[in-house]
Amino acid sequence: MKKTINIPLGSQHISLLEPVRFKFECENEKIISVDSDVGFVHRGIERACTTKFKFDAIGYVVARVCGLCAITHSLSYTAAVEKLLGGEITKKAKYLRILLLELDRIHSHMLCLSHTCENAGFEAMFMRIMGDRELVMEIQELLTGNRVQFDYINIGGVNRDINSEVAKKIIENLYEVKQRVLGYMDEFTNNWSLSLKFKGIGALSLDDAYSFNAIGPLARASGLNIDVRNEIDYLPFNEIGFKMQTQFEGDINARNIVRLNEIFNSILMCENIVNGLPEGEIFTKLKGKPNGEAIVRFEAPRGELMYYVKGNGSAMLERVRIKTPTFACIPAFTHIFVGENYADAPAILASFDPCLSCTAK
Amino acid sequence: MKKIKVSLESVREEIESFYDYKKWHFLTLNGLALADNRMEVQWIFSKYEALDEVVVYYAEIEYTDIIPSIADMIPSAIISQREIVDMFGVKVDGSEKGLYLDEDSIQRPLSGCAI
Amino acid sequence: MIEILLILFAPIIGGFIYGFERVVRARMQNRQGPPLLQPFYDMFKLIDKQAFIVNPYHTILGIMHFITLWVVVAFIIMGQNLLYVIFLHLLSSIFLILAGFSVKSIYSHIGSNRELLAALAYEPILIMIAVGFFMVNGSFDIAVIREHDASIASLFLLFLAYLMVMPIKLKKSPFDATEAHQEIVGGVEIEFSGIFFEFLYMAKWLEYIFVYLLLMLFAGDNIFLGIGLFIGVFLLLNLIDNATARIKMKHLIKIVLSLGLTLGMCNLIGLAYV
Amino acid sequence: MTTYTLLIAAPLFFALVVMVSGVVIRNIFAIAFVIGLSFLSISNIFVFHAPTETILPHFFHNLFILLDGMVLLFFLWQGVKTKNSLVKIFALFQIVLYVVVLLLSPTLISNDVLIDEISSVMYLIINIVGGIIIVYALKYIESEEFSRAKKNGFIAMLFFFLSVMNFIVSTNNIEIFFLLFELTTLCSYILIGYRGDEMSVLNAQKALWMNQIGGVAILVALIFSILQYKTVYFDVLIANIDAFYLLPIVFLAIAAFVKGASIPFDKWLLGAMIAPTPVSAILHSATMVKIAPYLMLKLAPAMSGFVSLTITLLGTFVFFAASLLALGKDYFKEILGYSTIALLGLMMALAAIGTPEAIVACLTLIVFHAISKALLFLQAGILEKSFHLKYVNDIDGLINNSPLVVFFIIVGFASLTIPPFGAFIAKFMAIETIASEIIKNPLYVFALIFLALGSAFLTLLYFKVVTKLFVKDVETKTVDIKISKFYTIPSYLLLILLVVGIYISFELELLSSLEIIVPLFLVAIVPLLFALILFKKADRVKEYNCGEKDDIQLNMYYFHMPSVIKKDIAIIAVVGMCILILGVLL
Amino acid sequence: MFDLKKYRKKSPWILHYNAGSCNGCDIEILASLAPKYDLERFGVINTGNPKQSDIFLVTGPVTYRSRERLVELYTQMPEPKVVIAVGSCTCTGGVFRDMYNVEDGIDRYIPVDVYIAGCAVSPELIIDGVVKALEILEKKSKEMEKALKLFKEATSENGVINRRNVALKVGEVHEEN
Amino acid sequence: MLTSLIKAFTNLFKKPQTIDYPVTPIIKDREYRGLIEYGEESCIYCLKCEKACPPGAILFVKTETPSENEKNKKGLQYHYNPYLCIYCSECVRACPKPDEALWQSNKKPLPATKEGKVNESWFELEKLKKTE
Ligand code: NFV
Ligand code: SF4
Ligand code: SF4
Ligand code: SF4
Repeated sequence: MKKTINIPLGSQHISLLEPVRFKFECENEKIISVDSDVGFVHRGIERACTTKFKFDAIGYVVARVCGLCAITHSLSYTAAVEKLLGGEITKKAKYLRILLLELDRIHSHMLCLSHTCENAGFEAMFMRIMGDRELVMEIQELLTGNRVQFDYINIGGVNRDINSEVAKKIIENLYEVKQRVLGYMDEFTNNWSLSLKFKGIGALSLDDAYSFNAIGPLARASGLNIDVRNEIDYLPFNEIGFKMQTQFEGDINARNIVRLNEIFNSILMCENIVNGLPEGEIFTKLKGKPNGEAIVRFEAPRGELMYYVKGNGSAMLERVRIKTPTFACIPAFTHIFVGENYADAPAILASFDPCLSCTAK
Repeated sequence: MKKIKVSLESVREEIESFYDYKKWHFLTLNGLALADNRMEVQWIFSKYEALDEVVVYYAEIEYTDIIPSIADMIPSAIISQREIVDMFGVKVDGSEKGLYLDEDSIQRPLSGCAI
Repeated sequence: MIEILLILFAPIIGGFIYGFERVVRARMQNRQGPPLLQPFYDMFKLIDKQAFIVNPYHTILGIMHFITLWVVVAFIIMGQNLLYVIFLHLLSSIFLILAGFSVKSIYSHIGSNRELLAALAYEPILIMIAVGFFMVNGSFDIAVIREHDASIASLFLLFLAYLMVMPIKLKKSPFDATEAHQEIVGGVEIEFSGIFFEFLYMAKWLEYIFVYLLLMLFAGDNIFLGIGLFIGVFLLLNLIDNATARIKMKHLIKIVLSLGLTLGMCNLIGLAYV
Repeated sequence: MTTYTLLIAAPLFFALVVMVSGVVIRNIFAIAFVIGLSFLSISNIFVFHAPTETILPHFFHNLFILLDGMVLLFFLWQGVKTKNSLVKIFALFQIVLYVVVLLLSPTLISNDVLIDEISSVMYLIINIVGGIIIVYALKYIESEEFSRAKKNGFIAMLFFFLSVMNFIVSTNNIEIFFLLFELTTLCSYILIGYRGDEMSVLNAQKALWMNQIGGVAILVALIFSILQYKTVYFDVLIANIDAFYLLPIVFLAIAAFVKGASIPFDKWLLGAMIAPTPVSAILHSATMVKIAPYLMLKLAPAMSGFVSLTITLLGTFVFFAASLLALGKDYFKEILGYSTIALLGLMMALAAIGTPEAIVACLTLIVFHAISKALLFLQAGILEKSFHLKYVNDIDGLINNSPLVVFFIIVGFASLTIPPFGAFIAKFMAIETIASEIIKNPLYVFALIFLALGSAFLTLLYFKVVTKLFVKDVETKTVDIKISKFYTIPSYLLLILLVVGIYISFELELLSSLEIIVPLFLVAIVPLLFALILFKKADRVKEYNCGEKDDIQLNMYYFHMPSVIKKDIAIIAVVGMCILILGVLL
Repeated sequence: MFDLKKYRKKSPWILHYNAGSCNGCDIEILASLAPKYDLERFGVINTGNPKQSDIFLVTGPVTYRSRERLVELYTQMPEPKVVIAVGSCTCTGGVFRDMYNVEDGIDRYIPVDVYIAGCAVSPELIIDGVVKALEILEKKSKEMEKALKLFKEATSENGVINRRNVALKVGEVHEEN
Repeated sequence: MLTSLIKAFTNLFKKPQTIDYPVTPIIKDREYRGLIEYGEESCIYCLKCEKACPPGAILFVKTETPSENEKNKKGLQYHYNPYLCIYCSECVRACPKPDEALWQSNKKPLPATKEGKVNESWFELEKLKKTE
């Protein structure tokens, strides 16, 4: 006698931003097994990078892998090509790149937090965070001319300079954001209904985090010290006050706290950058065609992003391999779902902050 | 980036002896189309909390070869394996097709001989 | 005469309350919000739309839910037996639940299941409230209750229990797991469309009337207290709606049933001794 | 000859007739007999003016003692034969007690037969509903694989059962009552074990020993009664009752609890499911378990204060607990069984309260419960025979195959839950009585809570079944499956009874007319609309499934009842009964 | 006369489907529901349920996996309805034009009423588009929308509209042309 | 929870954050990356922009009536599809005469309707281009 229900979540579902398909097999509402399908957004960018676009345009194409971490994608690609071309970019360009990277992280984390809240049925919090997120969007728009797809990074540097007016605005807005985020911190730790929804739900133990190779906030919430910003040296993260944020419970709440702490850290970094921005050019022309292979990793908002680029000295590349954080975490996701309640599934899913367009490329 | 060449038969043993799940983490499985119907498979690892220590195990294979699965050692490899099956049309132990591609889309797009 | 008018216009008044609530909710979320008449715009639009049906039973049961709810409201306005009204209201929920079960749609099914469990949580409390009124006023008749003094003081614990029932009925957080848009896309109402959804939409307005009319009973013959209660509770509900997340069915039942029954029991025992 | 003698004697004769004839003739006879019995019981109502009282001749008493001895010895023999020690022990125990009773000769003599309003109502249920079930059984038993004689014996047994039941509700003598009580036990033992396979025999034995506890309780009550009040008659006992010596009443009440299969004695009624469905139907609706509330009603005037309260609490607790336990079940008949237990608990609680309103509520519940349960069990039988379904999880989309059965099932469940049907009226009145009782004694609050929770659980329970019936896809075609007339006509008859019941409750003004008409209209309009509006023209689309198109698997939530809960409930019930006895003793 | 049509404009409920976009436009749709732009003041509710929506917001060039879902959702929407293609890649394919797993824009599959350009579109553009769509919605009839060139004829058996499996495969398209 | 309650309550009496778009249109920031604009007179028809554009939103197609620019030897006509453009401004960076021949304005692209034939007309152009 079958007693299980199959509950689909996706591909179109109001709690999802992107098409992904989970099929939960549930006893009552308890999930006993999960079936996932993540390939809805596959567009074939990896191949297009080697057949359709020249290497200098790819920076803009890979940005369209994902709108949320567009900057990380173009940055990783650019860094890989710069590695192949040799040559050094100016310090100011590096700082500006970090600035945008961290701004992107702030807005992406805020989106994730608000979305988690909405999926937990807390509409007011969603509206609140989304409203405050506009502050970040505003400075991003000032800085790059667009709210989402920045197209800011170019091989050899960045596209736009920052002027003192914008710098002032950034400092102001970030201060404001910081105050608001302090408020969220209070809400996430003290709200009774949120703790029913978040505490102890969707937990990943440290050992599982190791064996599933979890990365990003997912891993850091379980106490696994992995943050690529700590492991690379092409950008001077350590100079400007980067600190790893970890929690130990591994549940939704821990992930949220990690994200909130990272927002604080990112705000600090941004302020440091704007205050101590070195003088200099923002763009250095790099000559030549990429030749050889390079692996570049960056910390995207969701974790480690890896680019493998192989060129053969012509304008067309031989291979661009994008390994995105969500992609690597999918096995961990399905593992976490088992044993949870279906009523929690949307919130758990949102707390992973999955990005399927990154996953499927 | 350190590249270590392995053969398909020995790759499981090499990885087993090298991989400590608390020290290393598996980045991804990468494929690369080479000339004359061959491809290169790379298993990429990186070390936790070390400055850019990336180790790449690679093997050159034919498209008809069967790549051994490492999903029992590294559960997260399963998804990369499915991807490489989809993208290159090679066979990986225990990984079926259909992560991204439908029946009627172009098959094995990244291999030299997409259809 | 005025009763008949009230009965006829009950859904419209409910619509106003609903529309007002949407504005208030938007304002609480720092937004401008829709116009006050938005529910009626929605209504006219829904009437105009093409209506899909899944199967006839589903549709008919949905309509019956609306009609029964209207009858319930009419019974309250006419001052019938309170206990009876509560059971009749259960009948209206039953129609809705059956409608949800009658389609082969998973979300509708889950919604119905949850609706059923929620009914399990609030029915006993409503019955206890009715008994409380009986003990204070000596009658189950709403007309009699309306003529007596405000009983909110002697039924204060039951009033608190009723405050927990209200969000369930009005689908407000933290007790809105039956609708749960983010999980089950509205639950029972998911397969309704066009004019048939309209009935469900209006049933929601009637639910507002039902809930607030019951609330007003606590004020007895004191109209000003009644209006004060209405405004106060309306604000309170919306504030809480904006300060809590949706909790799970499991917790809902546990909290509402245990807390509500204890409160009700204390109150009734207290009444018996006084 | 008075009607009651006919009512008692005629079925005995029918049983003999039915025994010997072939199928067609048997059926014709049986139907004729059933019609006759029904008319008799109805005419009894109209003839009835004042309570009939009769003192039976001495010869009958001796006959009864002889019969009693035989029955008890039969039980003992069965116990020895099947090596069931419990059966043996209780049989022996009863024999000893019975001898004691016979030795103590009572002094106060009264009528052996006393027929009052309650009996007349019981006649109606027993004969009409029971008769309808017999008609149904005629066809049902044909589809089983037994010898001709055994099949006829089955029908005969049912008639015999009716006779015993008719007698039991007419008697006033507790000794005779004991005999008849044992006879019903015997009947149920035979009927439950009818199939003769291992499970049936086991369950029959279970029924046997559990029901014998009731016998023991009656005998104990008899002894106390004779010792204190020097009588074996209900009316004398009740008239002379001393508020400080209620032991006989309490033990009789316990006997009622046993017959009513209240927790912790619920096992036997559930075990009875193994028997052919008409047996379950007749046990649950018209006969056997109805002895329990009947007995309570008889005792009601004698109860007061503590006893009344405890029994009310126990009854409502059983109502609550049984409906809770039922949630964990999947087997259709088992669900019905638990709901019977629950409602019996409620009936007994109502009887124990004993106010006129409560008694009316109790009677209404008895009547309507009989009709609804019979209706539902008949459907269960149809499901088993025509669709080969037993579990509620499997009756997916039955409406596509047989709208009629679905209609009956829904009416059956609806008549147990929603206004304006009798079960609802009873529940409604129960709450009202308990509410007015709380003012006197706040402990009744618990009864109220049990009642409120229990009725919510019951609603939930009924949905467990109803849910699955409706499911209809956009694409599924309806395929009508033919059902035999023998199955549908009894159901129709029961449906008519329901309507009559509503009419009567309307006449009696149990609820105001508005309160009956409006919901009746609302409920009745639905099937009408089903029939009339088919929305032929409306556009149809697939159900929303997140844009996907694979198959959906639906199920009602199920409730896993850990065995701890079962144990706890049983313990609470036992403790309650102990408190009852101890409290009276002190 | 009391014209119901004019109320369509006042209560547009939206359904959002991501047919393979990069997320950029999706988060902007979310942002336009958030306080600063607050689409709800036009009466917009994000229902997430095709059966109750009037406006279909689609983002992304249609990937192969999304095609059938797109069509399915589209057919489940009651008339009158409008479809808005949000973002450059939805209108024409954008950067993804000619990639192997996408079709260039959703108007290969469903009739699009409003195209909003931008990569990513900003919330103001979305509001512009929705306002435009409302004008179109008001004029629409309740006729079932005509099949596109990439549709096979929708089959309809006894009242059940069945447009499943009606999107042609890519190869078939070329054969037809 | 208390902070949320208070926040909600104070918000009730505050002016909402919502901007009144589109009733009072907001003027986009000067730096907004909007539509690409083309100055025909200054163009030297080097076609660098066409090559640089990732999605191919700029096309120079031969026409019968070319403009009177002596640099335009092949008789080309500039076409730009805002519905294909991803506003990356790569074309402007590639153009030898930025700000004169090609520049990025801060104008918002307008929503098009079915009548606009966004795709069909562009397909024609692409076909023309291919057949050249
Ligand atoms: N997964 C992912 Fe991304 C991030 N962060 C990645 O590179 O979002 Ni769309
Ligand atoms: S238009 Fe641009 S930003 Fe929007 S979804 Fe498409 S690629 Fe992403
Ligand atoms: S902005 Fe980018 S996409 Fe648009 S025309 Fe220029 S290069 Fe092409
Ligand atoms: S790159 Fe500039 S000058 Fe050259 S064709 Fe384009 S617009 Fe003209």
